[in-house]
Amino acid sequence: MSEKLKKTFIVTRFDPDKDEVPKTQTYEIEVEPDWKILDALNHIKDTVDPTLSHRWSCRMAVCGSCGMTVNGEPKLTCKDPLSSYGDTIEISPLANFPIVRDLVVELEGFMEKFQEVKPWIMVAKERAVEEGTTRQSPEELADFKGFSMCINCMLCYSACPVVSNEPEFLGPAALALGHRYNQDTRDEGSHVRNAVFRDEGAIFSCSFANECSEVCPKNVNPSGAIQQAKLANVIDWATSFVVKRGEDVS
Amino acid sequence: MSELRPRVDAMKPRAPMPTRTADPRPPDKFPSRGRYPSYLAFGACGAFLLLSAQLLIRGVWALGDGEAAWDAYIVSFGHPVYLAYHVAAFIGLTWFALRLFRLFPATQPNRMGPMKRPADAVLVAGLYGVFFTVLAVGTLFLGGALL
Amino acid sequence: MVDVSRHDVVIVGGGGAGLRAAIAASELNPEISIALVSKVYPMRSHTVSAEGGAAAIARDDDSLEMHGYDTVKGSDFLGDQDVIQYFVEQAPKELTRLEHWGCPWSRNEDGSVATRAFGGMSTKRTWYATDKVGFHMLHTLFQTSMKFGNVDRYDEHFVTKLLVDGGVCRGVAALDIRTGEMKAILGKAVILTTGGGGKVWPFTTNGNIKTGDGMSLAYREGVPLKDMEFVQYHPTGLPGTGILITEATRGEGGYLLNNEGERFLVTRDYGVGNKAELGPRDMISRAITQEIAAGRGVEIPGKPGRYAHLDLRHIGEEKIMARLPFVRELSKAYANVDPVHEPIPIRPVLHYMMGGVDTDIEARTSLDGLYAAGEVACVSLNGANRLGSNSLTECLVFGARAGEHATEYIKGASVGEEGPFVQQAEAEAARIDAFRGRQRGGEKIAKVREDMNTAMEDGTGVYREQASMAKAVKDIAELRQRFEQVSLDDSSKIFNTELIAGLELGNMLDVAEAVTWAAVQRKESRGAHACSDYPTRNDTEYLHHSLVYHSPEGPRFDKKEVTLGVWEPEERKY
Amino acid sequence: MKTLMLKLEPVIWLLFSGGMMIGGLLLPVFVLVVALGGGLGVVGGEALGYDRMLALVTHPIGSLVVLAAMALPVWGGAHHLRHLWIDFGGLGSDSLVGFLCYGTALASSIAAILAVVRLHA
Ligand SMILES: Cc1cc2nc3c(=O)[nH]c(=O)nc-3n(C[C@H](O)[C@H](O)[C@H](O)COP(=O)(O)OP(=O)(O)OC[C@H]3O[C@@H](n4cnc5c(N)ncnc54)[C@H](O)[C@@H]3O)c2cc1C
Ligand code: SF4
Ligand code: F3S
Ligand code: FES
Repeated sequence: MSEKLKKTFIVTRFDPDKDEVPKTQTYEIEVEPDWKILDALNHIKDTVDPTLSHRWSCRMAVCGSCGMTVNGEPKLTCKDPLSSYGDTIEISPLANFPIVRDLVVELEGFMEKFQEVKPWIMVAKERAVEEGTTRQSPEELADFKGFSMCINCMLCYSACPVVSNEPEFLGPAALALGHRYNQDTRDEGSHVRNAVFRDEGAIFSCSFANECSEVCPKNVNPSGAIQQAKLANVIDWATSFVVKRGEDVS
Repeated sequence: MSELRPRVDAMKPRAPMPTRTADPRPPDKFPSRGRYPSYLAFGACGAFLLLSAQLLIRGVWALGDGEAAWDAYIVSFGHPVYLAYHVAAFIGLTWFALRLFRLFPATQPNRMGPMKRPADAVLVAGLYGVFFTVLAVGTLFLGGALL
Repeated sequence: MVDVSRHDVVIVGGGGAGLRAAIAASELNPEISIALVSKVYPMRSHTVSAEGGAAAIARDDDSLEMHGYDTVKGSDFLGDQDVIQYFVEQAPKELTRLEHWGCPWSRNEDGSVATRAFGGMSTKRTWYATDKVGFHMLHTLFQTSMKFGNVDRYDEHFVTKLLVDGGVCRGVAALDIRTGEMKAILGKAVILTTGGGGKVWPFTTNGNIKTGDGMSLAYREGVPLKDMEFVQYHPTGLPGTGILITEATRGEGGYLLNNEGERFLVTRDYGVGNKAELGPRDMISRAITQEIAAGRGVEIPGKPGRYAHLDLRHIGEEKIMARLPFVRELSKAYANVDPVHEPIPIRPVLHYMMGGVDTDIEARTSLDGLYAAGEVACVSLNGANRLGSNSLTECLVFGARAGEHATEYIKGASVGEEGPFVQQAEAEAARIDAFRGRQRGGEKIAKVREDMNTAMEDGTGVYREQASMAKAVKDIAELRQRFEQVSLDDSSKIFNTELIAGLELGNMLDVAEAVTWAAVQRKESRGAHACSDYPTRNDTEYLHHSLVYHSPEGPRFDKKEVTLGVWEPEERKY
Repeated sequence: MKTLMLKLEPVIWLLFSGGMMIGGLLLPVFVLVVALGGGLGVVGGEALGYDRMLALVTHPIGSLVVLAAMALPVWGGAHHLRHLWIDFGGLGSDSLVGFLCYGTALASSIAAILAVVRLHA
């Protein structure tokens, strides 16, 4: 067995029944050198303090539940190695979200925004199974594939300065996913989505801080998606005065 | 600007929350940490865009007013305040342009027309090339050394 | 007083099977109200982690007959052949539907959907979206489900009990994790799609949420669990974490090597014939285990245990990035190995439960009003050994079947007298409150869980012995006693994850009981159940499904016929 | 005001992004040669002389270039400044600040157009 290292974790605690505002608690534990931040939290929960609450499941960077703030940066804790930090590590909930308890944040705000971008294939007439699969070239697939990689981990929301201030802003992940469908050759709903994007503050309030793409653990590039979506939106908006559109897609 | 708080309703759902929550926190140490200063400085360079474009307008306006007005316009730039501003503006605008061009590739779709998008590094190099060419050729031309 | 809400169909679970069921029910009848209850937000469900692909015939050189035969043979003839026939017929339709809903399947140059080779499949019939198939399928299903106005989601609600009275199931009692309050969610039919229970074992590809809850829920209401002894060890898990490296690595041409750099599946006889690395999982896992036992395992400095090497280097960086980018990301992040330049150390890891809640071909259980689909169920598609990439498709085919059948069923059904069901939910609320309030100082959840993990690893590994299985039966019984003494440190109602872990531990002990009980009864080796004392298959005595029933006096064992009729059992040799 | 601003966001954004590109490319040249070079007297009187400049700016291409360099960057600047204000928590006064920023930009672009048109008249 490899030798043990000692590290200090300063963890945000918040119990809505007892605490007016969040406070911190310090744990000093022995860790394995190849642990991730999440391993340390689970170790604390299992052996030191079972009252610590945090979300996690897959521990392989794909379910998106374990986003937290580590030494100030939004991180996917199951992928973030302990070895990249010093002896003291601060762990707090994701910024920009109301805090439910300890490291658990309120996600419903995102779920509402996500619903608004209509993240599904919209068509005027549903294709029948008997027609078989749609043809889509590898290039057409590549046009949106990257944006479909979002695991809804919310790191981008936590890093974006506009999210902090503009409640109507749909935010990086929701917009990237909306754009993903607009870019899909199988979809016919871009006019409907663009109208949603054009709503007050929904997309144009993004000031291209680019923080979202910097922190995204899955290289979704939401900042790029948003800028592309804005340009597409302007074109869609301009042509909407010339061409009348039926909005009978669903 | 003591401590910037996000709006408490920033990511709050419209539906009522079933339990009491603590207010959202701002991104850690906004605006001084990590890449935030660079982003905010980029936004602040908007002031250079606005002011320098307005000074250019003043110049073209002076051209319309006649030779004396134009000469006075050029002479006015000899004032130390203008000189200081323009040194800052030149540095600011150049940095602004370079940051913009560095981020630019991400904003481009996967395909540009029939072409696949070149690698990001290639695009950035291209844009930097354009910037410095425009700067060099523009300077020589405007400065009278070309043509 | 518990909060009561009323729906027509209540679906427990928001993974592949649950979401597919919700969409099927909603499409069949947009008027009905559907509750989708899940202990995590649906997109966190463990379907998200599936990497390799989903099987359905797609090419001209393939046929329903071939997919059926491969599946039957893979199952070591314990799969029900009517179920398998239905499955292979529906499979292409289901994957096509998913294509129409936007799943980003990888494509051939001509724009058709690409397929790859998979273990035990005789041709390329595994549809894929690079190596994040479950992720893309789950997100496609979840996002598609959002367009149906009649699906009411109960996210982060933990179902603790089925509401059953007079022999019918008419809803669930669910703990709202956020508030700590119990809710009675009533409906005329309930569909269980809660996934498997890999967390019963210590070294597993499964995530934290895979605790076999649905199996336990049904088991406690007297519904039998079927074929629980058959648990699949996947040949290639990363050291330490057990994170899966998909079989698609071998589908794309990867080799398995021992410490001498030898492709032992080719050079030695492990029964996989010229399929080599593309043999079925049970056989390959045994081969690796034997290589390690014979002293030909690979050592990793600083890590206990021995491994084999999965070598992808000859595939080349370009193809790895095009087909297996996630494998590269995982290997780098969790094993510190870049497969482009180094072989990946791996060993067999617990992956999948072939067994589960006994259902018929309509996804119905023996309890009126209760359906089950997906990994929680045992519709007998997989028999004694599942073929990789059949189970994602299974979630779609039988998730849809359950959703449709339940929608038909409720036409003639009513909740009836609500009182008894609500009372049960109230009693359940009291039980949970008592559990949460248990004095400190008793057994620790984490400790009991760890001991259960050890017992299961010792008793039900890749190879099993009668003696060790019998010991596991005893150990689990003892652990159940200890579980009664468990106490919590966290008495808060709000987002109490210790409470959830405690409830999950109770469920896992039910699953562990059924697995060990079924395992000791099967005195033969078939598929994933490799019993050292009885090394061969015994069709005269054991060509039957096993059923375990819960009873207050302890588990009761029974048998069920295997449906044959198309393919005759024969020796399983590749 | 706010409603109008939001209605016109697509246009404003287009002017803004165009303004960033054009301003970033062209304004440094102007600042370097005319403002600094002229101000310090390092660029010869001939080069920045009235006749040459008039000829340049009234040339069709020159007119277009100089118009772009004046009318677009003001939008780039205005939009940036408004967002900077929001980043520091100023969404509450967005109507006023937006009015000031975009009002300035609009007035400046009109002035820019007039300045060029006047030369051709
Ligand atoms: C790492 C990995 C890779 C895999 N790769 C493949 C592959 O390539 N091909 C293939 O065919 N198969 C693969 N499998 C198997 C396949 O992914 C699973 O069998 C399948 O996804 C199970 O789906 P499900 O819908 O049944 O359950 P899950 O996706 O596990 O969903 C279970 C749902 O039930 C909910 N739930 C559970 N308990 C409760 C409760 N008490 N109360 C409320 N809700 C509850 C959960 O919240 C969740 O939403 C893989 C499995 C793993 C672990
Ligand atoms: S865009 Fe990236 S950071 Fe944002 S939620 Fe998706 S995966 Fe996470
Ligand atoms: S960080 Fe925010 S401002 Fe835009 S580019 Fe990303 S959403
Ligand atoms: S635990 Fe799933 S992403 Fe970290």
